[in-house]
Amino acid sequence: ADTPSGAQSLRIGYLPQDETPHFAAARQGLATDLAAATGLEVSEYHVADMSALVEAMRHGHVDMAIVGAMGVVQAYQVADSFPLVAMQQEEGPLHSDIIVRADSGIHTIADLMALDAPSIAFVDHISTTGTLLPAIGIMEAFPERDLDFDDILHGDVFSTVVFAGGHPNVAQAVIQGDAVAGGIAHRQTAVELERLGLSEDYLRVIHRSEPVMGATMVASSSLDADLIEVLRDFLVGFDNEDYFYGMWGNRSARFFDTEIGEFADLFVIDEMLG
Amino acid sequence: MADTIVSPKPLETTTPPGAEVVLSVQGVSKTYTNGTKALRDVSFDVRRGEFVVVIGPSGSGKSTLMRSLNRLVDVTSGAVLVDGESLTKAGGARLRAVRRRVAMVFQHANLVGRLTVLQNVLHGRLGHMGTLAGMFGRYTEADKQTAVDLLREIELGEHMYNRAAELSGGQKQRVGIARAIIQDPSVLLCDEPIASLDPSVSKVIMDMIFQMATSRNITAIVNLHQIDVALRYATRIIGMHKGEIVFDGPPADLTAETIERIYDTPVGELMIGEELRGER
Amino acid sequence: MADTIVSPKPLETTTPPGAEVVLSVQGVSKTYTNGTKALRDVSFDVRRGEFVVVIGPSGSGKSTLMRSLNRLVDVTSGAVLVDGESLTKAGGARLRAVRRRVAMVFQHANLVGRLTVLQNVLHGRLGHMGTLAGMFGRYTEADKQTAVDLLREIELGEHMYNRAAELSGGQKQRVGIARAIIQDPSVLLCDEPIASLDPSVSKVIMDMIFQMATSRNITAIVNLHQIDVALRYATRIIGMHKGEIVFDGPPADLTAETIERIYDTPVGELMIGEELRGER
Amino acid sequence: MSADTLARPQAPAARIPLVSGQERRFFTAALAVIVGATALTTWITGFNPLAALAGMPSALGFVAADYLPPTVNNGGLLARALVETVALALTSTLVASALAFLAALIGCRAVSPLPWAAPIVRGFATLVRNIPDLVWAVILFTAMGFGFHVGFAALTLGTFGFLTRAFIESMDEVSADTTETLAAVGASFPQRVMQSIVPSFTKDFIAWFLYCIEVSIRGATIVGMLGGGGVGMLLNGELGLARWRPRAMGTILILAVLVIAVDLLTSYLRTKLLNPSAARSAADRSESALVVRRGRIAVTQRGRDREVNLFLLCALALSLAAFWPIRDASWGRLLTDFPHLSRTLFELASLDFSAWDRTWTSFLDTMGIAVLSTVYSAILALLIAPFATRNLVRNPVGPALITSVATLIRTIPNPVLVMMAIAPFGLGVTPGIIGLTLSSTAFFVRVFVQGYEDVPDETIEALQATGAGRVQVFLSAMLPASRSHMVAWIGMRFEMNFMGSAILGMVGAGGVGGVINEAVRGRQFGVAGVAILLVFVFAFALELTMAKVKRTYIR
Ligand SMILES: Nc1ncnc2c1ncn2[C@@H]1O[C@H](COP(=O)(O)OP(=O)(O)OP(=O)(O)O)[C@@H](O)[C@H]1O
Ligand SMILES: Nc1ncnc2c1ncn2[C@@H]1O[C@H](COP(=O)(O)OP(=O)(O)OP(=O)(O)O)[C@@H](O)[C@H]1O
Ligand SMILES: [Mg+2]
Ligand SMILES: [Mg+2]
Repeated sequence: ADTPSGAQSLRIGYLPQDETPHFAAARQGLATDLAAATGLEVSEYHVADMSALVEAMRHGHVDMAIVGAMGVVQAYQVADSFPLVAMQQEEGPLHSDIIVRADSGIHTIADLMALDAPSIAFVDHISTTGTLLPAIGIMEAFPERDLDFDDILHGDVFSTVVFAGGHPNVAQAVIQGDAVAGGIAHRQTAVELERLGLSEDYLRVIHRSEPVMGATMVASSSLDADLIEVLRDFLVGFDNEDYFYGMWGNRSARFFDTEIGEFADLFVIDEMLG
Repeated sequence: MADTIVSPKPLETTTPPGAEVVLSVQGVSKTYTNGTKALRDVSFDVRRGEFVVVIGPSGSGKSTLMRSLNRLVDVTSGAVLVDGESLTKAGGARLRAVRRRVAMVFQHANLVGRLTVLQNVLHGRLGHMGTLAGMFGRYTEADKQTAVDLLREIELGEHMYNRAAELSGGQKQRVGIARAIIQDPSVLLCDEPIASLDPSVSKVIMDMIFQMATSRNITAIVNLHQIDVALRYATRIIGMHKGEIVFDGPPADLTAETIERIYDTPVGELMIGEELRGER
Repeated sequence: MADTIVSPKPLETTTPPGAEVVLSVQGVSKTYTNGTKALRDVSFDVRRGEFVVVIGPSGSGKSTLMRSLNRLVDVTSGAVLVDGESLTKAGGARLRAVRRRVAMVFQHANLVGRLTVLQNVLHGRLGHMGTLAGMFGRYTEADKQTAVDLLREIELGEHMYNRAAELSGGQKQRVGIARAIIQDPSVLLCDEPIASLDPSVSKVIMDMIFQMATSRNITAIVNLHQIDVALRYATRIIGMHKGEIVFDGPPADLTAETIERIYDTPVGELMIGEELRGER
Repeated sequence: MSADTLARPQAPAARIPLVSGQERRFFTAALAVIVGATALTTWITGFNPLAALAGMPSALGFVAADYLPPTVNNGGLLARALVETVALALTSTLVASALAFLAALIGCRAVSPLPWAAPIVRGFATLVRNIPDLVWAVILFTAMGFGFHVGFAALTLGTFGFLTRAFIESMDEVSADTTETLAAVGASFPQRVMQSIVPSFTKDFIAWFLYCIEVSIRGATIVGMLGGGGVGMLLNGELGLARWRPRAMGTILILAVLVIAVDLLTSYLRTKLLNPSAARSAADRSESALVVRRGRIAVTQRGRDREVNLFLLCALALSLAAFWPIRDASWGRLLTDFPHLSRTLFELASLDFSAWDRTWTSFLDTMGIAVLSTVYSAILALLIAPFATRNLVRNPVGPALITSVATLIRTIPNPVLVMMAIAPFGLGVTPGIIGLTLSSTAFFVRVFVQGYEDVPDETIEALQATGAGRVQVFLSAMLPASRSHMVAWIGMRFEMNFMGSAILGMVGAGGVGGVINEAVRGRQFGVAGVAILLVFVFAFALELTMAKVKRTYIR
């Protein structure tokens, strides 16, 4: 959108999804339908990194983007954007897990921390479900130790911390023994086990977080207010199952209306990051 | 066959004393930064039309002398005058102007291997051109025609567009001579132009240098290792030893003793023609 | 001084016909992969004690001939026999054994610049040693002593521990000769050993090759560009032209016509000593 | 010489051409290819160089606002990460160079004991080399897990491919003569290796080893960003939040100081070790009496090569010691997990063309980034390099300044440069082109300067002797004389930029690397396989073409 208010075109940014069997064609589903519904020219950018995407939004190179929960906070804080719709799946809300191998003999976070050399795999430094929520789980398990993120991600709480770059990689790191435990979005575990041909109970969940917001479409505040309403209505009503299957491997997922208030917890976490 | 055996030398082996002095070397010394004294108080004058050959053992300073004559090395003390103009003090444009009058032929020709033969010959014109024209290789058609003619004269016409790197040693040297001649110099310096060429090629090169110099009335100064070759061409021989001139005179005066003094070696130990071995 | 002017040549310039044949070249041809015919049906025998000089213009195949005598190039057809044993068919250990009887001196000495002079000389012993000992330079004390003596003989005793790269051209060549001699060969091949050395150094090197070969009764085959040098040392001269032998005989038989045939150039056009210019 | 080239000068009115028709046609064709490729890729990518130039000031403004002032958050952590990254670089270079030396012995036709095996070794090295390190890293991380041991394997593999080619070329050059001489003596192959190749090769070996250490530090940083740990991982975290950027800048600056220190140290060592001063060797000449130690004649003087030997020893000791900081890595798993690699390779080989359209368009973007960044950086460097060349510029301050800025730019990992370019230039290929243009300009400046400084003094003197001025000498002698050197580097850098742009996608700038990254994360190995194959085929074709062009036209 050259002039945000009189937008002739809409630019959507995507991050790589960890569970995307047919991503390219699937995204096109949204672009085509959206173009047809709004009469706008819709173009897509694929950005491999959340901070790059937020950076692009901040400088007006992208109008809308699908990001994770932490990305919503970032986009709100620095890129003057707000959450428009969030994705919900039929089988229930999204959680964050800490997993270990079932044969490890570890059943609780306390068991894990009692090891001589406890190790853990996270997705990256700022993934909500793959890093921050599991870390908070550990902090809450030991309130007396007064831990912060730095202690867990870089300090000597763990003898080894692996940043695996993606959710399936975390599962793999635990399966292969690169780390004893791993932080991961809960639905991702099964995907990787299936790929590797392992049974579902090969891994054990030793901690599960409160439900969190999943993938969320954020939009720039500089978009025309009327257009924003048109977009929200379109997305809530959007029911192209190929798209949802392609993007999240689930035909029955849909977008739901959301607003910034629903992300309050995450602002607290962001505060804690320092 | 007897008619091919003519001495290339003009009959009078001494230069007309009346000819003007083209090059004057006045008390030149050179000490390299590492302390080597390569030249010690060397003085001599050269007149138009002389063909001077400098001989001396390895390290006696022949190359250093040559290179101080066009200021490729800066002398430590003393002065060099070309056509009466001091080379030692000149700088910038004036140095370039003096250098253009002193052409040089190197042992290995020192061509730019990746350029064509024609381009290498034309390099001799750079000193005559404005910087801008020289920058982009915009030689005048007249210069190009001269270069082409010169290449034909030295029988390299058909190699004009060959890369210089593709030529044989003798051919490269001929190009080096053409580059020097097209410079239209007063003095032609040649530093061991025939070292490591085979005998037939050596003859061609020496004849060419001799013929080019005499026909254009260019003063030549040539460093050589081969005493017999020196004797055949020189109108004057300068013998160097450890940075000093120990002989300076017509070839006829070069005795076996002098040769021994220059080379610090009994004549019997030198690889030179039999005719030089006894007293001459 | 007259007493220094002795011809190095032994008085009888032809080899005793009775001496055994050390090297036999039988109908050798070589065509390089690019199609150049460097040798065309070359045959000759060399007997013990001969000092053969090969002359010929650039590209006539002299180096190719040398290199086929120790199979640094594989000949296209024909055979080379060293002490009656075929070099052409040998492989592996047998090839190494034959090669060790044929030593070679190269134009640029080809020393390993980073090793000491002594180590370079000792390389000549590698063909006589076990692989492991040779790899780690574990030479016997006897070999080392021989090398030291040899270096003293050629007056490089004080440069023994210098890096080979630090030597002058003439000194390098002396080391190359010592490396060849310590190999204890039957045949010594020298490919233009004095090209680009100055006359006093050339003399030293040629004398050394001659003296080493005759005193040890080693057969020498030497490529040269300088005809006068060839005449001074050779007991036999082979003239090559375009890959063929066009002259093979004692130096005395080398006429001006023959030289012209070899170099394809009138004698007047060759840079050779005056004494060769007329009829001999 | 064909008749037509000879005929031309005779025609009175015609201008006399300076080069032959064949050469002119070659240059015309080469220029046409470059201009054509530039035009085509400009059209594909929509890159506007003028807009990029105009955007530079605001880009610097954004960078200054976001990244300055640099801060250091956790010094101890940073120090440990730096040590780990340097350790990874050192150990992988050591192992890779040892393996590459052995491979080069077999692969170098002039010295190989098994000439039939030479093409196989070269083929393997080519395969390894033409798949970018980062793709190897991603494959290895996926197949064998995470941690230093895998980062080590990926770096070692990449360095091995590069060094094998470099070693083969050096061996061809340095030891052909002396190896032949030892063959003539009757020495066996192992004897020739130890007595001729090893001593002749030490110099080049050290030069390449030092070069690879520098390159590997950058490589280890980027591999770290993907999961190899060390400073790259730290940097990745710091780039994650906008408010952490000054920390990232702090890390980059400290990394830059480290790289510049390594750079200075290596160039000092290079000159010191590789050209021992004349004064020293002259002094050596006096101490020359026969040395007998314990009844044995010494063949070398003690301390003769003290500096070189000391260096080799220190390098070996340091590289071995470098295993210490990363000792906890699961080294054993390099062996035990090796079978997993074959499964991943098998999965990659089960090609899946379902995402072909996207792969192909991304590939075109990658091409565009590679072509344009190479063209523009070569032009920039041609303009800048003369001012950094010491035998052209009298005042040494300019060259020193330009060189250090170039080194600083080369230190910043490409992905970070791209990230910096996103703010002013938006998403897509433009920031990729700008980022790579910057880093390869810095690279070209360095190698062009080296090329100019390597032109033999004799050639320069010959031109000076004609009375030519400095500019004339530069354009008539130095530029043409270093032309083949420059073309070789430009070709090599184009290959590097092609792979570099493929990599950028893996860290955020689109292109075919994005497809590979996304597909691997989505466990669609068949799709990744197609993309990798495309990259390999192109890189390989490029290498062959460059080799042919070099052989035929740029002797
Ligand atoms: N650039 C230099 N720096 C230091 N010393 C030098 C330099 N050039 C020459 N020398 C020394 O100066 C002396 C004279 O050298 P020069 O090259 O002039 O001798 P030359 O007579 O030309 O010898 P040759 O016949 O071997 O060419 C020698 O001792 C040489 O080592
Ligand atoms: N490796 C090679 N491949 C192809 N042709 C070659 C090779 N080596 C030599 N030649 C060619 O074979 C011919 C003979 O060359 P050779 O080197 O034997 O001559 P030469 O008499 O030693 O010459 P020079 O006096 O210049 O050393 C020449 O035409 C040369 O170009
Ligand atoms: Mg000299
Ligand atoms: Mg030869």
